[in-house]
Amino acid sequence: MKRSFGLPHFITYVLALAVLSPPPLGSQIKAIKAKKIYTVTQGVIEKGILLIENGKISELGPEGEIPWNAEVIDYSQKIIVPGLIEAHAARGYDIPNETNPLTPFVTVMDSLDLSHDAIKSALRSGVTTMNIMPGNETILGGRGAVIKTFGLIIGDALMVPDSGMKISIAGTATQSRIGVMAQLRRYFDETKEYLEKKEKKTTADKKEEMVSTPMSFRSPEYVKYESVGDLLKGRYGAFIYCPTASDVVEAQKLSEVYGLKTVYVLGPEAYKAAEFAAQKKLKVILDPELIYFEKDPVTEEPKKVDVATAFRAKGVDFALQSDPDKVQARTLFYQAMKLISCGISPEIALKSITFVPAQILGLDGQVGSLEKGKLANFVVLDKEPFDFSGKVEFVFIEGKLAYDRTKDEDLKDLANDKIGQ
Amino acid sequence: MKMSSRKEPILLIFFLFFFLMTALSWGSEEKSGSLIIKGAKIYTSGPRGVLAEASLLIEGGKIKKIIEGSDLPAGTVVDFSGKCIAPGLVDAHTYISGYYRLLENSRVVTSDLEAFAAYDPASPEVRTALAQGITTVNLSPRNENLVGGITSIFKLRTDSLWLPLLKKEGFLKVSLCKEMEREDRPPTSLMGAEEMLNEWMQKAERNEGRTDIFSENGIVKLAKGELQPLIAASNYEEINTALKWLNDWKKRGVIVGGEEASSFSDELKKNDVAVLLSPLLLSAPERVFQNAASLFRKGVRIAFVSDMPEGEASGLRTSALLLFHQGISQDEALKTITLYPAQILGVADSVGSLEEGKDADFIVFSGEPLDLGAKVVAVYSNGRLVHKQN
Amino acid sequence: MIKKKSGPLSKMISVGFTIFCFLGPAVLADDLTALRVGTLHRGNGEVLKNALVLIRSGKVEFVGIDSPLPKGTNVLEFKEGVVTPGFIAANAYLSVSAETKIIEMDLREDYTSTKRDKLLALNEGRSEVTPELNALYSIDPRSEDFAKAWRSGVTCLYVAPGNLNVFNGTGTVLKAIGRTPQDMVVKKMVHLKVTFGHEPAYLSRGAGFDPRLYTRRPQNRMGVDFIFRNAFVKLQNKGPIPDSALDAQELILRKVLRSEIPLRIRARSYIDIKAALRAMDEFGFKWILEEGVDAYRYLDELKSRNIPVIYGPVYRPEGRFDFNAESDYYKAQTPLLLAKKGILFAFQNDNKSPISSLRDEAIFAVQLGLDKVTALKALTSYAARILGVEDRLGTIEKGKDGDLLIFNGDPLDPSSRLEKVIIGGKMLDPNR
Amino acid sequence: MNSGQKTERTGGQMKKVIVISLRSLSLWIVFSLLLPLKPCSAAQEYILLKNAKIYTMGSNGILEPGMILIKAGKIENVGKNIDPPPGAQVLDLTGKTVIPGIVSASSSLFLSEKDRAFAGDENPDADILEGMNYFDESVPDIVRQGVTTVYISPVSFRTIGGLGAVVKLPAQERGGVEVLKEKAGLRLKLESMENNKTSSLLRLTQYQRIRDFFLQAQEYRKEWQKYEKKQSEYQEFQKDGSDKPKLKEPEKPQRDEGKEILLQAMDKKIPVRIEAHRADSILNALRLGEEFGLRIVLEKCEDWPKVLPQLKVASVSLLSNPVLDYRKSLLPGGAKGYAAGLLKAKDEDFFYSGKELSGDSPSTKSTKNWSDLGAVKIPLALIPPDNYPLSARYMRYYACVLVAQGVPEIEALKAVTSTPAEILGVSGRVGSLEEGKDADLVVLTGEPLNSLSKVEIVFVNGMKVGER
Repeated sequence: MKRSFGLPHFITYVLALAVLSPPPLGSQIKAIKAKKIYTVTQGVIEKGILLIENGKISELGPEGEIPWNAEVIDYSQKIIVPGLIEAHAARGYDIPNETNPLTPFVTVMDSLDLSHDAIKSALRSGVTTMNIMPGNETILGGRGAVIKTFGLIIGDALMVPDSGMKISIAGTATQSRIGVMAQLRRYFDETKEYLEKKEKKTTADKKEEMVSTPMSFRSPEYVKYESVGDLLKGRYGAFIYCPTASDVVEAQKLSEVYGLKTVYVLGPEAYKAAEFAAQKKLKVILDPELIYFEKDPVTEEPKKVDVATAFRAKGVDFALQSDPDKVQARTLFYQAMKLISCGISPEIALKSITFVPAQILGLDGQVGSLEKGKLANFVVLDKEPFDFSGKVEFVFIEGKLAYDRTKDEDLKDLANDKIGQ
Repeated sequence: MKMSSRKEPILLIFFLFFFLMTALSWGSEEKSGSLIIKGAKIYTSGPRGVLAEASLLIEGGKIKKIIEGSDLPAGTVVDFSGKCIAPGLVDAHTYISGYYRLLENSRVVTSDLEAFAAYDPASPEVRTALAQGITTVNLSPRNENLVGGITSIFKLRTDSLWLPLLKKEGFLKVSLCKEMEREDRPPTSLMGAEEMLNEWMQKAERNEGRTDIFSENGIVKLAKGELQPLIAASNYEEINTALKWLNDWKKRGVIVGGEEASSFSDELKKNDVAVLLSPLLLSAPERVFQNAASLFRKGVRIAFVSDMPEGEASGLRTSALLLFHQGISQDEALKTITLYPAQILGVADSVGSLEEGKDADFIVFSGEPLDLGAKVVAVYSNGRLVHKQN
Repeated sequence: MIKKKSGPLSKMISVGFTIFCFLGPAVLADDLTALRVGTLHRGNGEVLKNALVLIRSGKVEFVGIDSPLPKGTNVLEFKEGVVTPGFIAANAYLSVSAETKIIEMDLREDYTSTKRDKLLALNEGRSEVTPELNALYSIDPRSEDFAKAWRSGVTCLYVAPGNLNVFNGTGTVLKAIGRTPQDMVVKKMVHLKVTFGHEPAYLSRGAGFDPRLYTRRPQNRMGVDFIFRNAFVKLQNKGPIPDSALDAQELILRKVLRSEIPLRIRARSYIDIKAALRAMDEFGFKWILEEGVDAYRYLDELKSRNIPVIYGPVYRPEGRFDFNAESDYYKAQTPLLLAKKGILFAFQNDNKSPISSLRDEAIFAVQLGLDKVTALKALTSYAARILGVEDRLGTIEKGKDGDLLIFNGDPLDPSSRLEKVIIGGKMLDPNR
Repeated sequence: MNSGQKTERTGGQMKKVIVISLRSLSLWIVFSLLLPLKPCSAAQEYILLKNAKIYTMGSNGILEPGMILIKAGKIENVGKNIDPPPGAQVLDLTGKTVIPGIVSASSSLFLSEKDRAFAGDENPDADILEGMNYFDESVPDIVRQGVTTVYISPVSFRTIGGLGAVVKLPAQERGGVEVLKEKAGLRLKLESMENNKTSSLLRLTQYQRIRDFFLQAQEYRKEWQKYEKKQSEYQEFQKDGSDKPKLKEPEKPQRDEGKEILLQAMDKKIPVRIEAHRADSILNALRLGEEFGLRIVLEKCEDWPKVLPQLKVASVSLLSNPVLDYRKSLLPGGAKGYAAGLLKAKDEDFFYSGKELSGDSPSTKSTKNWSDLGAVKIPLALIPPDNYPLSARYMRYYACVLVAQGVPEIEALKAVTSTPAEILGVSGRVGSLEEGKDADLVVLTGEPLNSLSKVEIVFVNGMKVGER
């Protein structure tokens, strides 16, 4: 068990943010010429120009005059799309799951390794924002964090310290959903009582004109309940992992009872709940496995299900996940191409790896599309977005060049041309 | 040589015992002179079909005559008017009374073992079986061995220890099913099992009969064709392998298990391979019932078995009932637990149906034989009352 | 459940399956299928535009631009369609049995023990020299993996016993669809599968097997190598006795020495590849390198002895601990290097990547610089040549099997969809 | 005191109470979303069934011939002669019989394999409704056999299984689950199948474990009572003047849902369903019942004949099955093992069962005569013999077997209709054909307990669901 309390760390991180983040770029303006700019929300700009100031997009539009003091970068042969967003990624650290089923107090920030291959390869494939989450096995898995895929110290890369609580109602090898739900309800109720008690205490202290003594970080109660308390207060939402369709229904009921802001991390089998998701307007993240084989109950004959199309048919907006362990789902771009192969329009596909995940993470004000005032996170491609022979050439995060294919040592290593020549 | 010398005294004792028992039972046979079972609806399972109002004339444990109408000869009359009579059930594959004695763990191939050695007439399971109307069984070695041993076909009795064997050597039990694949000893896989079987057969052919150097007589008999294999195979691939093996060695055989046999109904029909279906459980999914039904419709010879004590003794009637609900006539459904198993076991000349000259094994039901609500009023074996409703 | 009530027969598994196999447009009534397609990759590099394909009774009758058609033949138009030969999995990892299909698992049984790993079940533990085995009859065509295979364009696969013995047995080339495995057979006794390296030794340490009752001999690479050579040496010592005097095992080994049956040696690390090369020099058999992770280190040797390579999986997750990786360092570029050297190669999947991802493997290779033409060849004609079935499969030519795939775009582009699969002239819809 | 306690639930719990009470409704909603219901027009107008032999398992006895008038899913009228109201849809069922929809007092429908194996432990408030797999494919099969109401039980090896619920089977092909009663029973397990083989020590520990649960619950109740007393004193003190010495507000004890459930069980609000097989376990169950004043419902308990006198004095109801025989479970892989073709024989199986299977096994010695139960007036309801969802399908056949064992037909029929309804506490709506009850009925081709007769039509809430 690692160090195990949230708030003090959060504070230290905030301090770190303040201290360690480099001084603002000041007046320096970058102007980027591009052949095409895919602003997911405002259509496509041919021969566009992108002005960046203080890491934000200050101007965006078709070719016009460029301020004299701007540093001009010419990508007029290249395509620009917003930085991709991974709405749920259980990687970037060593072990995704705690052995103890109830560990709401842990946070991935303690174990996050920004030099991890997973994060590197994410950046290589154009991901600029990642929501790192605990794995799917633990019931209350702990809190996740949204990071930029750039920077070596957490303070540098951190975007949202507590992006959400990871909950899994799938059940473990020896526990079914019934037991899990009971455990969750119990934990939540206890937390509620804890909150009340705390409330009463503070008010009582006020009444007694005493100096209200805040609960110590070290007190076991604090450790046990504080983070879930924040969840119930709505400081952050829940990411509930639902492998099957009926899990979705239960998770929705649970969130209703306790008023959680829930994002549903689905398994492939959950496609049956598409209509339910549409009715209840659920925020869903699809499983990396976009094609699901299941057996017909009557004839035992396997049938193929396009999970994405099932949800599209009901008009549900979804975010995609990638899984670097699987060749058929290794990057977000690849997943998007799979979508297109299922007959979904490229626009939707692009949206589901940029804007929708941003909405799900509640960051659509900052990232997810290229608009004036948003962060300048974008990917420079040499070909059209979903041309699979195309490459991610450069990745910019907050206006800074984060990735340059020509300087990518690991890639050279991975695909080594020297041997055999 | 020395083996036989070891055998002699045992054989002697066995013969003495056998003789004694025979004498006893003959005595008891004599007592029941000519018996008349009066006025009942009789499901003969034979050519005469269902007789609305008939009586059975029984002499010396055999059916002398089936009389329709009311003029009855003299004799002790038992009146069952208003009841239904069906032939005694034939259970073509069971471990009754000897489940744990029927498995020899020391070797994988134990083709010499004879199943009836494990039979215990005093076991309560025998009573349970008789109470369900099972009068003839084929006691089989278990599935854990590749070659389990030789099955024995005999009548169930509680009243005497004498074992009325219909066939001392029924089939040679060969197993290709999951139980046989063990990880702590070869064969660990289906293909390995088949290969191993082939090796044994080749060995047997090379030095057939010479028991001093080759002890597996069962396999020798199999190779000579004196015995037929009873192959336990329930999954698709197992049945496929079984069929292939039978073809390779040009043998006729019987498959027991057959959960997915319907995938091969054509081949089974063509090669005239009978299938002994493990009992249809009430908790089984529809397709298991359909499997049985389609086999039947395709004209494959099928029969249901009870697999006691793994299955229930009542499994036979339940299975037949479920077959009936698949749209097959009650008479035919009944035959899958009376006549057809008897035919498959090759004992149809004495049991399996109610005809002149056959053994007087029959059940008296208070209602239709396949109605689970019907009570078993009485069960007769060789014309003797072996179970009576209390 | 109105559907369910449509007569019990139609509900039968097998019948349902066969019916399903024969589903297709009414054109199949007279078994002539005529296709007019936008682009046609013949599989040997040739590309035809706006081509016409005629398939009669399962065989390709005509490929070309135009030919006289019998009256009333309606030609299926695929204007945008791109046609390739059916993909061939030169080595397929599948679970070959449909699992837990009889009744729900018994609650009293241990949860996992009821689900049996068929990959392991295809390993015969009796001896480490079992060349006479072949897995054909332990295959259940209704297994999900076959469905996955043809639905993802793999119309033909090579299925062999597992790889936990030194001599595992001979492999078979199967079509991906059929009622029984016998119907699916394209060619039997294709290769004799041999495993070098740690796998045969691995299980002898009692994993899965109970060491008290049953132990196996090889404990390490040397042991494996010894058993391998010993088998041949014993045979050679027997001298020139007639085949009839040999038993099944020896017969197969002799055929190997006569190079009638090539060996397929599964060797990952360069040590094993070296051992295989040495053995080849000693006994002079033909062999094929399977999975050769370190193949790139022996390009010249492989080329000079023209040994084909079945490489895969191309994609291995970065920074993940891969148990099977005996080689410390692999090159995703290997296909490219093999292609540059002009070595015959094909792709394969393994137990980590499903059979349905074979195309994705090829695409990955292309993204790392392999040219599409070669990649497509490796999926089709090369694989056919390695398996020795090039007379029937691998390319679209007159007289060959009518195994076609119809994509709605570039077959090696992940965003293009597999529209139709034609196996033996029967048109199937892979998306249902 | 429970009610007193409910009044001061925290807001969240209040909310929860409401939501739970609305759960059945919400489930309806869920399903109306998941799968659009068939037009309910059939349920709106009158349906008249006539000329059928009707087994109303209630006051009217057997009507031959009889008539049933259905309106809006309810039974409007049952009688010998009813003149059809205008616009009524009349079904002539000459030669057919009608029985109430069959009630299965236990089943593992709607449960995934895992839920069937490992329903929660340590938490009596584990609620089966939260484990339901709404997309269960086997439901239509079961409805077509005439089973319309089931008790979903958290079947598990665990000592404390959790809460079960009574559910009306869907009127649609899939979904449409209507919850008749939630918290319909708390499942305990005094001995899992395996324990027959093990020493009696394990059975004892299990018994003690359950006992401890209840003892703790009693402690918990005391704690709360003390608190409430203190609280009231404190309130008093708050009211009158403040010249007395200060009285501190008492500390509120930790609320525990699980214990709450146990308390409700001890107040006989929730029946306790105990699975016991051997005679000694059954006696243990009865002892528990006495000690904590529980409403005991015994599941399985094959050895009831040996403890008949004890059962008579203790007022329990019995859920059993004529084809149950727990010795089967001693075989490797259990009774289904062979059929499932999945078992691998394990050595320990051989060790134990050698003796267990020999003749002197308890259940073989005692010959069961099921009619004895009727004699001593112990309410008997039939349950499926095993944990497979589909085995709830043939409840009727189990009743048939009961008849074959010598129980009079009508009694046997009760055991699958009215009696289970009473035991489950839903007899107000299902289990018999009487005015005002749900129109769940099964039309058969012949006598209900002749297993050769087939199910023709099944009505649920006045809507045709299964029809041949």
